Amino acid sequence: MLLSVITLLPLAFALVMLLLPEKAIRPVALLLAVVEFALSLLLLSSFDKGSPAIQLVEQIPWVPEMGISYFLGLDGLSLWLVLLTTFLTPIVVLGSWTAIDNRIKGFHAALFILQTSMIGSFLAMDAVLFYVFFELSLVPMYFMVGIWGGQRRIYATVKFFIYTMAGSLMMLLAIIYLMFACRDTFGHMSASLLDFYRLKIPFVAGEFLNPQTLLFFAFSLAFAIKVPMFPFHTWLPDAHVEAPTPGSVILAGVMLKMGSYGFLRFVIPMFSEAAGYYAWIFIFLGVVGIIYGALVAMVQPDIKKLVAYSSVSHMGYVMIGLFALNTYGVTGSLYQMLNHGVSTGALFLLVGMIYERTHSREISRYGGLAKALPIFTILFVIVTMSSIAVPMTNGFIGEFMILMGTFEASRPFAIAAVTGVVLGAVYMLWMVKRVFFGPAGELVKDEHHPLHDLSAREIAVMAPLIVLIFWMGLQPNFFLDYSKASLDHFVKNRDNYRLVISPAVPSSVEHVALRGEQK
Amino acid sequence: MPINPAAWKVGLDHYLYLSSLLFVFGMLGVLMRRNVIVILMCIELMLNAVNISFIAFSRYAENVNGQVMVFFVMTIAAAEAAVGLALAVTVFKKFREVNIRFFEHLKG
Amino acid sequence: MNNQVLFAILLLAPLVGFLINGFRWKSHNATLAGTIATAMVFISFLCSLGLVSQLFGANAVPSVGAKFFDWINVGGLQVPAAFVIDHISAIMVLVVTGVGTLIHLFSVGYMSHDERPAKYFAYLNLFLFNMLLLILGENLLLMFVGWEGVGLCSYLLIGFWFTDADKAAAGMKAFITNRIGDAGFLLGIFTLFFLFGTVSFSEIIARLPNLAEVGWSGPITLACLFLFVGATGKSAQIPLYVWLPDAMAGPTPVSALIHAATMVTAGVYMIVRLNPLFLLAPNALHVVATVGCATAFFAATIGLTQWDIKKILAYSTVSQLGYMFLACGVGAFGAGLFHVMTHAFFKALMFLGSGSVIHAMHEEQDVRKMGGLRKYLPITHATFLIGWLAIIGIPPFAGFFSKDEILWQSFSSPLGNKVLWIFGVATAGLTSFYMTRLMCLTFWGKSRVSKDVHPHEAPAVMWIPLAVLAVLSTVGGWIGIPAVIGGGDNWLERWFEGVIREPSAFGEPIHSHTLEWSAMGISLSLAVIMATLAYTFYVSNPSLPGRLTQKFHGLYRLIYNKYFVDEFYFGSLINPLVDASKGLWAYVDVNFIDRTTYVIGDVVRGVGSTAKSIQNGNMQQYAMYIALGLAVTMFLILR
Amino acid sequence: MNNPTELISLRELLVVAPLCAMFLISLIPLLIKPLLGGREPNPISVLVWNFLAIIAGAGISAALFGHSFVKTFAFSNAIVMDGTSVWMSYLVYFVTAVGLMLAYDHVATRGRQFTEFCFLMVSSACGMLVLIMSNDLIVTFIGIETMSLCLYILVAMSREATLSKEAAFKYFVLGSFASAIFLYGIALIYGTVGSTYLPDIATQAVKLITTNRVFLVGAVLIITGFAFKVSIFPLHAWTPDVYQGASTPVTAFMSTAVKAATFVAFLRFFTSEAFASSPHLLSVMTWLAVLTMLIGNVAALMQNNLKRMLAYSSVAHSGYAMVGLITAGFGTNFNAAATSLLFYLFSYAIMTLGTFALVAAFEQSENTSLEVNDLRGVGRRYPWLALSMTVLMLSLAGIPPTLGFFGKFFVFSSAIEQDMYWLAFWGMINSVISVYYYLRPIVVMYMSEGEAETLPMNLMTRGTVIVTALLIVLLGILSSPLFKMVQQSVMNQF
Repeated sequence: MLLSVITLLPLAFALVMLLLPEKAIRPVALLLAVVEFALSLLLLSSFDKGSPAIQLVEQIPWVPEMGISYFLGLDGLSLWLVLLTTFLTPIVVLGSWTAIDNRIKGFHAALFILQTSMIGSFLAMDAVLFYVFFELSLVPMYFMVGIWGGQRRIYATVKFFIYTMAGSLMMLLAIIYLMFACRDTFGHMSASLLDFYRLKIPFVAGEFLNPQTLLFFAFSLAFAIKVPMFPFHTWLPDAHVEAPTPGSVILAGVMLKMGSYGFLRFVIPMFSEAAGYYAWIFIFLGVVGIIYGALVAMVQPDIKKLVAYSSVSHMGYVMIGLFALNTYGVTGSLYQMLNHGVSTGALFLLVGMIYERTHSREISRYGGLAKALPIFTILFVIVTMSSIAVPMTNGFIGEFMILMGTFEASRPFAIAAVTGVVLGAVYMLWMVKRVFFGPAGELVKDEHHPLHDLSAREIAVMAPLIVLIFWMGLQPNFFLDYSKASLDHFVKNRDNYRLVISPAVPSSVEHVALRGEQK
Repeated sequence: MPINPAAWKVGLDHYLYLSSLLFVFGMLGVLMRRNVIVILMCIELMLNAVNISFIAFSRYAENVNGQVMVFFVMTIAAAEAAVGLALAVTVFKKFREVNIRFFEHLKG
Repeated sequence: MNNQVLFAILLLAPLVGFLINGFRWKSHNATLAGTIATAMVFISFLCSLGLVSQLFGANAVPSVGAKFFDWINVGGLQVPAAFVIDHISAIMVLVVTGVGTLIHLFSVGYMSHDERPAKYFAYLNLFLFNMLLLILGENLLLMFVGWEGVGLCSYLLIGFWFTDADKAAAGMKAFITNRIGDAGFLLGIFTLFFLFGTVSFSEIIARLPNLAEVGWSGPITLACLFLFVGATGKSAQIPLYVWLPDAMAGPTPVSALIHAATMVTAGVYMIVRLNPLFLLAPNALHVVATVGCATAFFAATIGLTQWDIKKILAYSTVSQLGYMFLACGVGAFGAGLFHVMTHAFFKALMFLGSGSVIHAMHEEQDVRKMGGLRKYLPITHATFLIGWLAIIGIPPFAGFFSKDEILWQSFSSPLGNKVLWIFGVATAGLTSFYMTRLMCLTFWGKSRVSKDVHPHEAPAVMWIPLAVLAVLSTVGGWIGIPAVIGGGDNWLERWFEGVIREPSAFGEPIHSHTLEWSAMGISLSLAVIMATLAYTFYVSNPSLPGRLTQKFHGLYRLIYNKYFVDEFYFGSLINPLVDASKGLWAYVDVNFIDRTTYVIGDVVRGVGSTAKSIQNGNMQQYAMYIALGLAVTMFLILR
Repeated sequence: MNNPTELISLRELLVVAPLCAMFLISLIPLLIKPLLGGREPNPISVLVWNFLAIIAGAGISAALFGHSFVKTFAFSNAIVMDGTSVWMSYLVYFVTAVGLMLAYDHVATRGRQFTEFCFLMVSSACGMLVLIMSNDLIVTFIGIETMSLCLYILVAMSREATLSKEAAFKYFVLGSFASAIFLYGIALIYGTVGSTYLPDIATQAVKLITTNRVFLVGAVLIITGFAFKVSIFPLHAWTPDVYQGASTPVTAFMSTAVKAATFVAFLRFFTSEAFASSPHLLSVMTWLAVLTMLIGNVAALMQNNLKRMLAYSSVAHSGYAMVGLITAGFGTNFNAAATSLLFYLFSYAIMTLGTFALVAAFEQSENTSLEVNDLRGVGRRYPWLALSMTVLMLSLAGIPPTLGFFGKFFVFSSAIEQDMYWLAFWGMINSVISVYYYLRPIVVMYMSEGEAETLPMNLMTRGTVIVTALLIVLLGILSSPLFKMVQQSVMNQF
């Protein structure tokens, strides 16, 4: 029950938003978002760290004729991503307090629909259900960018929509194929991941036209575009730059994770041979992404675009970690997903705050900001440190684990990836230097409207993120313990990955029901 | 020596050839003639061409259904003619024109 | 009080100081902020004394340690937050907290007029916290945490006066250069972890194989080289030394604490910590020795020509660090650490001295505008004099013993050789030359101070640390008096027994008192000669240098411009990289990937417009399509 | 027609009772009009009478055949009443009712001849019912003709002066052209099989298809006839012109009901597995389907006139439906494929009705041709309409969890089940292309500046838009029941 509540409550919130008067919306939205977060915290208590099984399962036949079911389940892989989503939403609401000034109703409604779709896609244990949420998430984001975005918002949002859609449709074909494969193997159609895992899909190493390879790439394409991996990343900078601050935060914070999570949940376990055989491609592209993203970020004239390209670089780390296919790499990737959500989200919020003051994101027009906005500067530098993975911040743990895993998997790639550590420092610090240090820039020394430092609200927005940055950096075990079982299971039994439904939940009944529908 | 009429065998295929010939003529007419009325007539021609093959088939298969159908077809043909002419008249009223090359406002 | 608590206080005191001052960063009250900060460091110093004392006496323990919590715990990687003080870290921790206290104290005076003293002291405390992590951390990862942490603080402190773009740039340069080293360090950690399945120093050392089964190269060598890359970054060795001279942009006490006494010696410390490992990688050791020796000489030459008092000291620091690596490279880890300590004393002393000079000269750093300051700044001069004697290696001052030990080892050790020794001695000569030059230009000779500047002696809060350091620079070396002189055996060597191994596996060191005496004599006399030479150059006969520079003009320009290394880096690495990145962005992203997608779109649109054009409104055309379609279909089906 | 001596029994009359009832009641207003001296009776009453007619038809078929899906034959098996007939006739009733409502609201159709208009629409619906229930080619032909003849006139019956007439005439000429071809096909089939009774054809086809070329020609001609009505490339050319020219209510009606009904007849013709044994036929039809989707989508991409864009999109959608048909005709699992096809028809009909209703709602006068850009500012001015339009567009584009998504999903899954990956692949490619132009109205409505002008009061039309949008979401999320019903209706029907 809990999972459904957490998933569908935001949808109800969206309706509430539509019915409320304009004035009441912001506070109520904040309240509801916080409530949702509080609810999601219950997951921690009701989650059994020890077992890799999927827990709190809810399974109701949805389209029994096709073996599709409304099938939610939680395990160590999805737990933190769900919490990340519920955690970021109130922050976004509070962060967009002044940034979003028109059509507040629609905005918050979209935000909550987005939340539902994101949580849903993290919790869905049924491929079609996952696909539904995965696609649904495009729509509100499309509106967010398209309505509240910047100058080239329409170009950006359409690009975003079509890129992602194009990728995911091939995945839909693959899903359908697997459903029929289930019918041929188990006698009944099924879109349940548990059955997908049990499938034996023929794989022929070396040649391309064999079921597993094709399916593997069909899924990978969808997720690689979402992540985004080089060379499918070009939608990201546009979408980020044009999106309003909250949009960028959600996009970078959570939606990109839906891609990497897809690799974690679908691609690698379902097509283990193909994943193992073609891992080098992804590690290679990941490394290219790290270096390429860093280099291109370095020369961006626009702060937000710089951060966007830094996302490309960071997600490159996530990818190589995943395809290192060992404990360190995968753990690191999962952790890096969360880090990236927190620190890049924070960066976008900060960029948004300064943009609200100066209405410019051009690095060259800033300078000496540290004197004008000390608090802002302190926060920004802290987040920067987390983003370039200075120890004792969250970034370090993830990056270290990933590089370690990559090193175990392949030395040359690891050595190549390590250069990213340097380049990351280069582009971030260079930007910090140009924006915050040196003599006051034209925007900063403008006497007529002096910049005022962060307001209490803005500090309240940043505070939780800053706390999390250090907490995750100093106590990674607290977070990783929840995922340990699942991750170990993931790595150890990669070659025939199975998930069981934790017996604590009496879902066998629904299973029977499902089977019954088949005849 | 004089040709013996009895030697002329007119088989099913002749009728079919005839009907297909007429049908093709009708088609060509629809494709080529510019005059609205002529086009209508060509359509009638096509329908009646089909009738020939119906009759022929039913005659040679000793099966009356074909002839029944011919009646259906004739009725429908009549209805079509009625509608067609009515439309032709309306169109002529609006456009003052019976050359179909003038009815090309809807395109692209 | 048990060690757990002592360690906790030792580590957390600076952190607390950082937090206190950090949260009142707006305050202008230098005295208060400084007192808090200094007190915190002093507390740490006391705690470390308390801990180190347990290594002495009748019931001495080999090491004291404390474990707080499990930091990272993934797969085989177990990283507890555990700390240890053994015979190696003991020296470092005492030096860092002791000298640290003094420098904090000095800063109270030095920063009294700054607008953000609280911020300054907060950073300083944060630095000490990280430095302590680096020193006390029981495993590579904790050391790395401190390692990067000190880098961060040096970044913040170098750029402390960030409104000056160059200072900010210097900070950035320092951090990034260090990052390059850190990347190497990371790789080193990985290699070691996958070799030994642990990152804890003690366990790694416990699991080391012996040289026979390792051979002279292999993964261990690789690991050592990776780690050494890290060391070159942090300890400013060729090729990554370039950040240190620029780092002088920071406040002078910072230069004293971070860029002379403590942080920059981290690389040496790390190698000493892992000496048994490095002893398994002789090739790596050769690299270390060579790089160290080269750096020592190279930096010394640059030091000859600089005019900025802090730059001169900076290059001398680089050069002295070279010595330390030379020592490590020849397997004389003890000597290396010994020099770390003495150098910490006298170099801190000299930096603070220069600080008080600069303070007196109202932020003037060019020695050409000084001279004859002896009479204005007696105390500073006196202390600086001791520092000078120490660094050019005049017995019985601290520098003499450590440097001489290094030189002798580089000569006698089985890993050493004559070339290293010759360069070492030469460097000693150069050192004494440019240091004397510095003395002359600053304190002696006739004053070139401009009229409107009125130098005055520093306040007590500033000269007391100088005095203390002067004493230390005098007696600091006596713990390592070599057997030859002391008659008795070397106390330091006994101290290091067990924690530092001898390079005995590579052969017997040369044992010959006559040789040792003569070597000592040579270097000493060379030092004296060069000193007198410098004196004649810059006091008795000031016109001489000018003529010389005229004579060897090309060489002079080369050296004066630091061999154009920075220009080389910018010209050949950084600018090309930036341009390349711009190219990537413009061509790969915009012109290739996006263009491809556009092309697809255009193709679709093209098809669309054809589909539009065949829809030309002519119904007979449409009928024709039907007929054609029919015909084609027929053909395809009946074929 | 076997056993001509048998008299027409009541049971047989019952089979056609719904359509008779509907037809007869729809005559009433037509009779009232002369009694009023040729004066147009109150449109409301006309509407009510015709609704009565529809309700009667629907009610009777529900009462008689709704409960059980047994096959009932009539008129020497020329007409069959089975689950499919029942279900699709419901669809036809629904569409007709909506069509009437739109017509009532719309300026172009409501006027002096509203009575005749409604009558023609209903009788066209009767033709569709015949088409749906036909089990004999000649009946199919009659159904098609009844349907089309009424439509020709309906298209012409618009206040709008020129375009509608042109459209009507084009539609007429091409339509009769196609039906002539269709009829020729019937003749050839009759000649080869000796009967036009579909089951006979199905049984005969098995051997004829390989041996007798005349039969194959006949089959191709018949397929052509059907293909024209459902506007398959290259027989689609009339669609955009006619859809644009016709008054929007008529467009809504014909774009949905005609396609649905014709596809059902098409399906019945395709029942026999025999066609599978002609490989060329499969490949050709596959190509036709792919090209239809492609042409429809890429052409729609270039349109600015909303109606025309939707017309092309409907072409594309018949391509998707074609996929279902092909899988039904050539696949092994007929029921699944047929189900997916019928389900797709349902979803398509609802979506298209909604969109055209929205177009109708925004048409100021009979002469307005609505450009996509005319939707500016609708997002602010008419939030609910805009929201519904968004839902409709997303559904047409196949974004989950709308009905459109599940329609596509089922069709493509049946294609994949038959290993027709090629078809499915192209379907997906086309969905991507289509997304682009389906997003355009949304972009215009919400994201571009401008003020929407005030709409005429057309409650029923707006109601239609919103209700269809709701249906799409609800039936999308609860697609299972609908699917199950369609499935049962198809079960062992063919």
